[in-house]
Amino acid sequence: MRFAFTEQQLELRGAVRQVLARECTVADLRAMALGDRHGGAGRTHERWSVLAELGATGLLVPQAHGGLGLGELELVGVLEEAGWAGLPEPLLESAGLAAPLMAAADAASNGGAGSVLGRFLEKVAAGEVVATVGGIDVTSAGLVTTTTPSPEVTQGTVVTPRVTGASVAGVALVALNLPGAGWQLHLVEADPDGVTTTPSIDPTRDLGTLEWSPWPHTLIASGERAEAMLSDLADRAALFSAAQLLGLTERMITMAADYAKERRQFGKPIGSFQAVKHHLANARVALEFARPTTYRAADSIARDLADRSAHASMAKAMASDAADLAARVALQVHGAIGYTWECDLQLWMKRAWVLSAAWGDAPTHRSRVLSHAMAAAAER
Amino acid sequence: MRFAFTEQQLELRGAVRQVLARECTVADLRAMALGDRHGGAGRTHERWSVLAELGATGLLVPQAHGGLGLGELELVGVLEEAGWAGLPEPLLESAGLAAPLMAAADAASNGGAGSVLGRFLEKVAAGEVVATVGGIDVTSAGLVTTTTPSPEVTQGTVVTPRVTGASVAGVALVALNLPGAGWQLHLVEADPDGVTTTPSIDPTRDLGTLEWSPWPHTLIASGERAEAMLSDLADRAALFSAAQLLGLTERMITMAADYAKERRQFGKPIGSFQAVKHHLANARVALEFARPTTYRAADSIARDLADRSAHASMAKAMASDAADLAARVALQVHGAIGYTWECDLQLWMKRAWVLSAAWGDAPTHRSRVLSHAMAAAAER
Amino acid sequence: MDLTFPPAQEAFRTEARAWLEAHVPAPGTLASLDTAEGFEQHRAWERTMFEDRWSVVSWPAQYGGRDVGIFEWLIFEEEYYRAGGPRRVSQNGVFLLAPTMFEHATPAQKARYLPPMAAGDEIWCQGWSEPDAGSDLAGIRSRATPNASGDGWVLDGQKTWCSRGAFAEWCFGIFRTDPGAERHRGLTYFLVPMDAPGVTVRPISQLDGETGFAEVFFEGVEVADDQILGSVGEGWTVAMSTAGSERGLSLRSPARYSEAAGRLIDLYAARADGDGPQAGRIADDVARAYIDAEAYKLHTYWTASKVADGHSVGPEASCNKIFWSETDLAIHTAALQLLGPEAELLDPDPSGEGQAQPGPWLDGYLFALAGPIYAGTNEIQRNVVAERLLGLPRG
Amino acid sequence: MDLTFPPAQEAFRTEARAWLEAHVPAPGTLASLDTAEGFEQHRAWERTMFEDRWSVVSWPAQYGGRDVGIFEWLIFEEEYYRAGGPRRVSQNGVFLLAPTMFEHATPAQKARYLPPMAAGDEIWCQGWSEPDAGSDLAGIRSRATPNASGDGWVLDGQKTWCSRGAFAEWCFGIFRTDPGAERHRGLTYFLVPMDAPGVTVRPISQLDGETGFAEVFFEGVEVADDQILGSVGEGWTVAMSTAGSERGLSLRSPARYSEAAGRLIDLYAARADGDGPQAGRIADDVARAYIDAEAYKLHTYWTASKVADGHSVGPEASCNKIFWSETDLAIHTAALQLLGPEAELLDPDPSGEGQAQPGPWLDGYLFALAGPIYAGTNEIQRNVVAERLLGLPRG
Repeated sequence: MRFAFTEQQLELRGAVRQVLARECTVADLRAMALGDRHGGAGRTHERWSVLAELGATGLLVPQAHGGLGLGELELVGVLEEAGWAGLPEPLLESAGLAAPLMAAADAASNGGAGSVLGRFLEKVAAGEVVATVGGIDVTSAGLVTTTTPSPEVTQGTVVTPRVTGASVAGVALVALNLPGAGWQLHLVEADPDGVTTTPSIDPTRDLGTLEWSPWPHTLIASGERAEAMLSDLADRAALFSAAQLLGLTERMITMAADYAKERRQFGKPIGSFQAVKHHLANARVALEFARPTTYRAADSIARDLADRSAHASMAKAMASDAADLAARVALQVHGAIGYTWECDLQLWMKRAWVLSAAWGDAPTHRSRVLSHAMAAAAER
Repeated sequence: MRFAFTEQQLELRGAVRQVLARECTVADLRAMALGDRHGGAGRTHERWSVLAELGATGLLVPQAHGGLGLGELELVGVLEEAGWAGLPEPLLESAGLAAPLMAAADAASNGGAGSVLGRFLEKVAAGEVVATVGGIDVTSAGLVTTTTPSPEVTQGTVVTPRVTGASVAGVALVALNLPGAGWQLHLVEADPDGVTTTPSIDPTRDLGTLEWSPWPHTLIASGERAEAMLSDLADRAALFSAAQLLGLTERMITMAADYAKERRQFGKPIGSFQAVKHHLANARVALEFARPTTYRAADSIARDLADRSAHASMAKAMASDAADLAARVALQVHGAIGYTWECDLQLWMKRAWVLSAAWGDAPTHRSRVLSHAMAAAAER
Repeated sequence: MDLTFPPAQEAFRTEARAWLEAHVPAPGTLASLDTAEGFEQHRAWERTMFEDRWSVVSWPAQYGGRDVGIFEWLIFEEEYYRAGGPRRVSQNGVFLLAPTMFEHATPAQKARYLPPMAAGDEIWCQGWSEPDAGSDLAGIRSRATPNASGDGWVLDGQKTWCSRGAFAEWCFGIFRTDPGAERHRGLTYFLVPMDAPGVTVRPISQLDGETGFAEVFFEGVEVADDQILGSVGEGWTVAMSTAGSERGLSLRSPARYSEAAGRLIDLYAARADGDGPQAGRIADDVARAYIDAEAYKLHTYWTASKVADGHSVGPEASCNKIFWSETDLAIHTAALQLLGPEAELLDPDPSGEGQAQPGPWLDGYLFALAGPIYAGTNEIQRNVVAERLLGLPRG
Repeated sequence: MDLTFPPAQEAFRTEARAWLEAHVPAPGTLASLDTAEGFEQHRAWERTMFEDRWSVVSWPAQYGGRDVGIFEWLIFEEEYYRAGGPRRVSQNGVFLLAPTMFEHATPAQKARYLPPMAAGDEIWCQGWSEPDAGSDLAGIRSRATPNASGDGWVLDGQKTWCSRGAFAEWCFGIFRTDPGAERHRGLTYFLVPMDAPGVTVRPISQLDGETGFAEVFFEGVEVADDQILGSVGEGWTVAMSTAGSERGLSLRSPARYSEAAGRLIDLYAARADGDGPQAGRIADDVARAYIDAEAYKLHTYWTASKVADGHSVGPEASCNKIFWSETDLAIHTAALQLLGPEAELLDPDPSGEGQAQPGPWLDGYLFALAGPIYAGTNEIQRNVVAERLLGLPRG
């Protein structure tokens, strides 16, 4: 029993923090938010390269495919830093979701470096190709696909909305659930013509709709095997978005606390008023307890424990709530300033709103936890 | 359009307030709470008599039966005062629920002063007999009976738990829902041997289990007619418990505010700390908006409007929430003192807990409101 | 107690509804009023209303109103939201400045300022807050000094968070006329044309990137004595009567919340998956928001009846701001929860055919987020409730 | 990171579980520990535990413990709650005073006080608060003056909210030894026998009518120098190390919340009507309470690992009190909501055969209600979090 990170884990995280402090500045985020997609994309490329140098892009990729072959605990620390820095690139989707699923599919197909999957995996690990996922969403009733097949689909065009990182991704793992035929998971190569950008409230979010065609050679899993992989993906999505939310939450609390020390009203810093203190303390407490819940979920997924889904859901529920509370509190503490485009808070706040709702919001995950707890109780 | 009480309504309420300030003192309540049921009952009798003199016991009873023949708006004011004073007697049940149902049953049976119902009604109005109701509870799915028939029941013994005022009531209207036979409403005369006292967390609450036998002559309504009467009863129960909760809430807030002005910590009254102010302000705001919601419900029931049930549910939901919040806040403001038997707060707080949960708690009533709103929206 | 409207008021409602149905621009017709184009479109709409005497129904007829009572005003507001009427670009003037003018302005000032305000010819912005005087308005530093000839004043300083400030013609605000006086004393209420020499406007972009408000800089701005509202040194008292209307009854008609709550029910019906604990969780939030909107309406009717009976609004009004701002946020938060991962989309989801769309809810949410902040943060409001209604000592 | 227990700890768990299953009194066997009869019954239970060295597992063997580490202590607590062990009448001594003694007491004091504390022969109550020093402990007025012969002290004053005070043998508390010193200074930590001449106890009845705490009056109570813990004038520092353990890790093992959360799930399964929005609403509250209990457990393990690694607990511990007290309240509030109108019943409902019963939940609720109040109100705790963790300025 030792519930703590290793020195190596903390060092990796520290390295990511250092790099992002340099490569992911508020000015970079502002340039991106102002629609300077070109400049933004330029920085995107640089940022992605330095993250790849650190091994972050291939953190979960087996060493045989050029990755670090590390585990979920390491990535959780990295993604907390991504949240803190407001990293706009789809590291969560590429390194946290697509890469391990591709590796699993590759292993299942007895692939190896020579296979299509294996080749992509190497590029993803090396940071040459960004990967993403799409077509899947989490509800309290279970997983649903967001991919809409056209009525006559077998080889026709299908539409997958709200894919994160769509404009930079070179490859996407996309789920669909065909009436009658069940779940399928496809590996879709990038086609810039097939992407329509979808404006999000978060101006640094790269969201798009994919139009693509399922072919036999794009299919990497179907039926129960696809379902099991998607269930794994949902657990990881809950865990890793929880991790990123922790970083966002800490940053918002820090911003608000800094502002509260500086801003004076009624002759003293507003941070000396109890109302401000208690707002911020509540957010800080929520963060404090969301953290170990998230770390435990990382361990459970890393060890593939039977309770891993419930543990991931607890993490997402707590981290989403903490982030929502921190966003609301930070805005209230900033007052009118926080309501402006010029205030940096907005960049983190909007990101928090979006990520809190993504991959199942807090009530969704709580209902998953409750179902799990009731089933466990029934077995006792 | 005039959403305000009349002078007469305010005068009646004022008179009740004056009388209760004299007849329902904290010392009286304490004596009762300490188990001085005998002394308590003595005061109960006096209190009931003065309430009867004011007409409160027969407020909704037609003048032909010796009542005031007034409406729900008047009784709401009276019950707010009952809440403020912490009145332990079942005025809500007797004057607010049993009496109007008896009057309705009497009218439906073309009774008159000579009938059994009519004779009881006169005694209830005059304060000679206390009436109560039992066997019915409100859930989000609808009304359920709490009366448990023994398996072979047709003329056997039935058990009705948790009847308020059981030890002082001379007559009770009791619902049961027989498998196959549907709803029935019975008028049961008091039988002291048939009552078992049930200790409640609220030490001034007179709760008991009735054992009684349904006979053809006790049956006053069955089937759809009984169901309609019970639905009416549920609306009234929601409304009148909301009214009493308003009074309890105001009293708890007042107690806590008074204490916060007096009690000093860190060199000043605790009421000057923002945390205390904001706790109490939140409770005060909740009370402020629960009030007109309750008054509107009274008007809707008085006019028998189509939306009366939804309006009553809104009132109960808001008043229950306001009371729960006020109880929690008042306790927190009082600190350890509030946790003692010696602090008067406990008498109102326990009453608030109980009444907030009775006749459908806030979520129950909110779900009723939502069903109503959805049905109305579907009709648009 | 009578919660029905008499025939005359019902007739007023019918007339308003018919006019609005015939005239309200179709949804999406007008650009945002926080853009130059949208500002002028909204001004045109104010003129259209004014021409048929619907822009300021509660004002005396001589200034363009219909001289109707408080219930008619509430009815008009209900119908306005029901019809989906555009946001009122003249709101600061009509709802904040005008009530103050009716109380404090000279006849000449009323004649000068009210008709063009009602017609939308002169749009007003508010010069209230300063960078160091937000919730603490008494900390105002912008100053007015007598001019050399002694027949007017010179304004210097900076105001901020001036809603509509980017495009408005006029500004009202308070300036310090007695630099020796402390906090609430020595302030004076001025009316300033935005095109006066020395006035500089710097628009501020909001969360959504639009310029809903502005900073306004005053450098040696000359104003005449008749641009003072009330007396010199009485600015705080005059201003508080405006702040009172901002926080109290007149600004915040319940119609916005009732209308949004109705749409929330529709959204719930369209979007809730109906079974499972998650739907239940959202159901409770939806029901609570709906009930709160109803309670706010009832409370407003309650207060309006007091006013109609000749009583004053009373200190209970200090509860209003907290309640409507939280209700607004609760309605929109519940809606976004129902929209789930689609809530973030700025444009309608092409796949969401016929269903309630996220766009307007997101706009409404951003708008609602400001509620607990402006017009005195809710923290300040809670202090006020605790001190005025419960008699707790000042901190 | 390794969240599994090694074989030695699992063996410890197995041993504890077996012993507890064999020895824990059946539910309802012991009267409430806030009655004279129940107090002695609970004392006897402490003795039973002590005899087999289960009363103070984390203490050194010489004082009756097993000298086990922090994880074994957490394991024992989990097993204790799992087995439905009685409330610990010796809690104030074992969990509050003992950690302070291990840090500040002389060897002679440890030898004198710890063994009878572990055996339940001497039960301690806490003399912390005073009528005018509740959350503001620095406002202590009870004083200790040197006695005439200069070889001891005389205590005068009043303490209140002394848990177990009605029946305890000993009291620990702080008294002002330097009347000229302000607030935190000049306080000294004393150990006082409750049967000393001049000590008067007035029991205080709680919400449930039982005498969970007492006022204790000191009039010319003579104590010797060796009844001082730490040095004269250092009482605040010594006391804060106890307050720290009250608020931090050692008192509040997660086992109570985990156990109650498990029962809450059972109650939900037995009582929720399963469909409809109401069940959903309660479901979300139940799930939230359950998750919070789990989070508190994980956080405790996290902190315990820091301690086991030789680090200090850190200022993050100031979050603990707020979280466990609100979690406890959330668990019990959800349970009462599930019980609905039956929640008020003090005795089991005769009709509720085989179903989870309200009685224990109501007791637990009353107990939980005190959580946000004692050991420093949660308002004070929030100040501490804001000041220590976020660096906000003192008010």
